[in-house]
Amino acid sequence: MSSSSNNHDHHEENFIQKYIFSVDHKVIGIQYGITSLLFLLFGFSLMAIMRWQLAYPGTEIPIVGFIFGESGVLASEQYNSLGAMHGTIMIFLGIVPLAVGAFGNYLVPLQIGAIDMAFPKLNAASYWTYFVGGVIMISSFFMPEGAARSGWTSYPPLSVFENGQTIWLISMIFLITSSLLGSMNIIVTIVQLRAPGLTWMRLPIFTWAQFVTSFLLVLAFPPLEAAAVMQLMDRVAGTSFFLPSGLVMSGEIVDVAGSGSPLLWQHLFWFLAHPEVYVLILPALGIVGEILANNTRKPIWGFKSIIYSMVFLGFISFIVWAHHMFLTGMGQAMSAFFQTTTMIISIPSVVILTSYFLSLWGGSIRFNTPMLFALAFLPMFGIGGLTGLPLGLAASDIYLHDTYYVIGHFHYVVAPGTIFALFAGIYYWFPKMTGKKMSEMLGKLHFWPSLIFMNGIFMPMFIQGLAGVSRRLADGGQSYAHASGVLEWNEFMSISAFCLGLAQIPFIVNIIMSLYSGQKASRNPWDSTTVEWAAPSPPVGHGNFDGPINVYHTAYEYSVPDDKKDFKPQFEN
Amino acid sequence: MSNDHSKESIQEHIRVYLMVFGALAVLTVITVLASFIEVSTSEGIFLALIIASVKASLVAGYFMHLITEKGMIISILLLTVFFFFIMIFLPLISYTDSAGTHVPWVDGQ
Amino acid sequence: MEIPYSIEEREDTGLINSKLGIWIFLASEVMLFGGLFSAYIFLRIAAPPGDFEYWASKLSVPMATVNTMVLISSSVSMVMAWASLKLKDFSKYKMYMGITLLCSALFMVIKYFEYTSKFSHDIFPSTSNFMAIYFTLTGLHGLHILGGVIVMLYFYLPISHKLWEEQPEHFTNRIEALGLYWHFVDLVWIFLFPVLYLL
Amino acid sequence: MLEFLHSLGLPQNLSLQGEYIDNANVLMHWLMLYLFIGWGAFFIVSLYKFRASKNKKADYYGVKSHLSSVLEGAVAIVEIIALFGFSYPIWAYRVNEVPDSRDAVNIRVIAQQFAWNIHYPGADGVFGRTDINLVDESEQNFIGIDRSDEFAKDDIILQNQMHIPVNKKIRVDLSSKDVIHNFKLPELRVSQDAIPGMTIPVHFTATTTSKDFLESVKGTPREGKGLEIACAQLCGITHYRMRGYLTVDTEEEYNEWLASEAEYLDFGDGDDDDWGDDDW
Ligand code: HEA
Ligand code: HEA
Ligand code: CUA
Ligand SMILES: [Cu+2]
Repeated sequence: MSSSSNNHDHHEENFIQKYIFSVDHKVIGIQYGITSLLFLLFGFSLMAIMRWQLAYPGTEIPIVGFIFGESGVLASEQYNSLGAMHGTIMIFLGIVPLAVGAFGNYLVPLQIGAIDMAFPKLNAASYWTYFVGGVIMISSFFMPEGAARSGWTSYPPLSVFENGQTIWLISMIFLITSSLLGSMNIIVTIVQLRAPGLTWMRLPIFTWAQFVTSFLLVLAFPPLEAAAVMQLMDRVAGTSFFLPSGLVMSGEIVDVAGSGSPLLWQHLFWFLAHPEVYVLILPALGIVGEILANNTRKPIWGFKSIIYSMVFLGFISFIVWAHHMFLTGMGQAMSAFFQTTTMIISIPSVVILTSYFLSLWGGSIRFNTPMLFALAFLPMFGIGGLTGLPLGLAASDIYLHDTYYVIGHFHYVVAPGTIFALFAGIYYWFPKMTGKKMSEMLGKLHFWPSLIFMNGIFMPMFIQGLAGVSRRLADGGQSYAHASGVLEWNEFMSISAFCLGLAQIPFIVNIIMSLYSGQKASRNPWDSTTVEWAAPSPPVGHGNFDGPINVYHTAYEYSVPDDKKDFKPQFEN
Repeated sequence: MSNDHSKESIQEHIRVYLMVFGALAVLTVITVLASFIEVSTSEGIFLALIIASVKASLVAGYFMHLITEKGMIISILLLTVFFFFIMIFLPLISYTDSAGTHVPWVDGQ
Repeated sequence: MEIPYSIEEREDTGLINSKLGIWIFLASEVMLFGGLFSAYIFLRIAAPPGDFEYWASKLSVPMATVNTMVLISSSVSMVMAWASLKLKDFSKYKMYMGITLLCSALFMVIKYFEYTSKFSHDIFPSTSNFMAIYFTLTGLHGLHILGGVIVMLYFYLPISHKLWEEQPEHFTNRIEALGLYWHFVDLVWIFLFPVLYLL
Repeated sequence: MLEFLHSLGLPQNLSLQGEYIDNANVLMHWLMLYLFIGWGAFFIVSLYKFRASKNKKADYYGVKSHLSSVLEGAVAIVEIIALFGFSYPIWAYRVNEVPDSRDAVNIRVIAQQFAWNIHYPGADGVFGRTDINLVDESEQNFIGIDRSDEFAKDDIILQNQMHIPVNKKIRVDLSSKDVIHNFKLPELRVSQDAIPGMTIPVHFTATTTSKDFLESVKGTPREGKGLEIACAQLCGITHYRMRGYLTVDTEEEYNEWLASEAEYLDFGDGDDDDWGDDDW
């Protein structure tokens, strides 16, 4: 999307070199961005079909029903496939690539005043590995066995016997490899390519968040890769890493060596997947931090404690994983350990959120679209985080485990939480990426309905969860007596979900329209202080900046007393 | 070490490499021989892992120049090793500290 | 434009990009093999008593001992290759790199015979949990060797001379990174050998 | 707060230990509510007070007090109370005070796709031998009971039908034949994964009979629907309707029921008796 006239310091490149197999971090960032947004939309569509089924079980799916066979009714195994794929696609193909691949790639080098990532070719390799992994994942819908249907958690023994899992595993190996390559690159870039004067405590929050996130990716993903290889062996080579002795499936004795352990998978999976959820939230917190500082026109309150909290959060996130496994027959010592660490990890989150709230005090708050999304993020993440507390306490988790309460908890964090933050980021950095401003009016038309419908979907989930309705029920709980009191919410939630989809139309229109006919943006349209705004909009080809960058201040010097301007960019003395 | 470019120092290094090579070869033989000694399983495991660790430290320390490596890399590795042990031992503890017993649902097979 | 610090060290960190990069990669590899070692311990505890020992006794210790020696030698010759480059002696580099390649080829050949002798005795990954973890661990390790060999070949074939002529410093740094990877593969084997064959 | 949670949908609690679980839940929800209201109020006030149109120039320093640290400390303290006062003891009770099979009504529950096999030891109080090779679904021998075994003769095996006496300790030994299921009794606040390769004891005491419960839900959407065993872990295609029926009887009713079930056992000649395990 960088216009060709800016590309003077390079020999002529053709279209393919410039846009497809580019090694420029900006192009790769945008490739990541477009691909992951499309996957996000796809994940949303899967969810829409599920929500239809939940609201009107056993009725024909409108419009796309023919895909699911003659009757147009969703069979329960198809529901399970959609659920597993919705979770997987949203997390591994949607949010992570958008937050780390797109935002990280595009902005980290700019924010630290670098000309590119440390390893540009590796960066391209990372994108293409992701792309191939994504294609494999999607292709599983068209395989004779169909898509994976054992949940995104893929617990064996079910996943070893259920259809579709092989493709899922192969795809996961690609996706993990891609994340590894990408995050290695980000770490090296941040450590090595910071502009002169950009010391660690002058790094913006967003870059810090990416730094911690990358460590999580580098150290937590490989165990799942190992586990995926073992599950693949179980499926194709007849081993029994995860299969115990004495299995009888549908009346037949399962002929394997046995004495494997299903819990081993859970440990390895959650060893990845808990840090993974902080991979989803940390970049979001980073984006929100940037936008809050900019639009309150004052420094972030407690900057240092936010940074320390993020680092601590990253560290502790490696030792809380078994709070997803309280009900697997955990003994006293283990459960005590893991619920204690879980309670501990909530403290840095509280510190970060509190600092953000306090940053508002005394500000001069501008309510533009990015700020609205960033502000909405705070209470939404707050609700999601707070409802994590009863789940983290083993005692109350006995009742709440695997109910819609859990679904509500994490959707509040990832959907109105992370997704809102990412929307905010898109509105905020769109002028930098394209040189065009996005329409404020359409932005607000996007924001308000999204906020309302998000809550319309996820708030009733807590009610259903308290009533004990399990997740992953293909009929939305109709079969169970204890769900009968809260069933009527299903329709309400589903309609909200469909409306949420409609509410995205202004967003898509906004992107396309602004690209062609948006108002031209200056270098620093938001009067911001961080280094990326020193570059032209959009930044020039390979090289990004007009000249060498020097950094003189901490990241958020807004409204410095006795200063004429209300902001003091890092790159200006 | 990479700052040290002089010819002599490289030749000095080469001497060290060859000595480490000798030590590794000897240790390998010792491992194999030790596995023939009659010791209890746990002692055997302990011995074998000790020797392996010594060998690994030699490789990491000298071939990979870790003993003179920069603080940044050392700290990343320490972090990794910490999580490595967590990953290995916590699941293990949870295997023993379990509310249930590891017996299948059926008595006879 | 050149990415800074790919040849000289950055002052405050004292590092070049490729070295930091390869170490972070190795850190992730530690966790990858860690996951499998974790599985090994888990399965060994869960297995009926004596089961692992019984199946381990089917493995050929002499072959593995030779392989250990081969791999250690390849590690030494790798570090010697790098040292030769530091001494600006390209022909010596070629020789040592050649030895490394030969050793790795030898390792793979021996591994091949090990595997086929198992198969011919009807021993497969599905035969027992020990064999499952044995084949998975050594298979993954073998893949790492294979990957290393491909990169080594690239730096051994005639094209390497051109690279060396053009940017000797850069070339040396790449060999150092390759060496770090190779020593790590060796290091993994140093643990695999006692754990799988001797315990 | 408990009333509030009930009004949201939390079913009434029918078990002894359920009360403690509800208490933990209530405590956490109080904490959540206070934080939410506190921060929410602060949030709205600051948004209103410091909007750009009113407050033209931002204050570089912002909040100067360190009240927030106190607040964070308070959160930590509540969490410590929740851990030490509620959660650790409940968990200790749950896993360390499993009653001996003589002190409790001991029942084996073996999950399979997609049903619950309930195994009562019968009059002798000892579970009969089971053998994987005897599993025969067409013969209704789902758990491979070996009727030739002396202890197995009086064993009662049912599918999806579970009766327990009220006000008595129940100990369920839970396991699974194939994949992971979750044995969940929402009204009794019982939930435990059934993991193949493991046998995990769950214990609880019901405090209300099914009859009284049905009485109490008259006029709600729940009317006429008794207690159920839910499966709360994805276990395959028909996970969503893998449910069993739970009846909490009085002591006498329970004994009567046991006796009537035992009668079916006497029908055959003892060896290949499979009446009792019919799904009906
Ligand atoms: C981005 C993702 C994300 C984040 C950040 C979190 C954060 C937390 N999560 Fe969550 N979690 C998930 C994603 C996430 N989680 C997912 C995906 C699952 C389900 C996986 C599956 O099974 O499929 C899950 C499941 C899950 C479980 C397992 C439940 C079960 O299966 O039984 C538990 C249990 O401990 C838990 C706990 C927590 C805790 C204690 C936090 C804490 O870090 C939260 C700390 C935050 C706070 C405490 C907020 C503080 C707020 C304020 C102080 C201000 C409030 C102000 C206002 C509201 C105005 N989570
Ligand atoms: C990051 C993770 C993520 C995200 C964002 C979402 C988003 C949503 N999820 Fe999802 N969900 C999961 C992760 C996620 N989910 C996981 C892990 C599970 C568990 C799976 C399992 O059980 O194994 C789950 C399960 C799950 C269930 C439960 C299924 C069940 O248990 O039976 C439901 C039910 O309502 C649901 C609904 C929704 C809804 C309504 C959204 C909405 O918020 C969707 C919002 C999305 C959008 C509004 C689209 C935005 C896209 C665009 C705007 C595109 C623009 C495009 C271009 C410009 C090209 N989800
Ligand atoms: Cu059994 Cu779900
Ligand atoms: Cu978690």
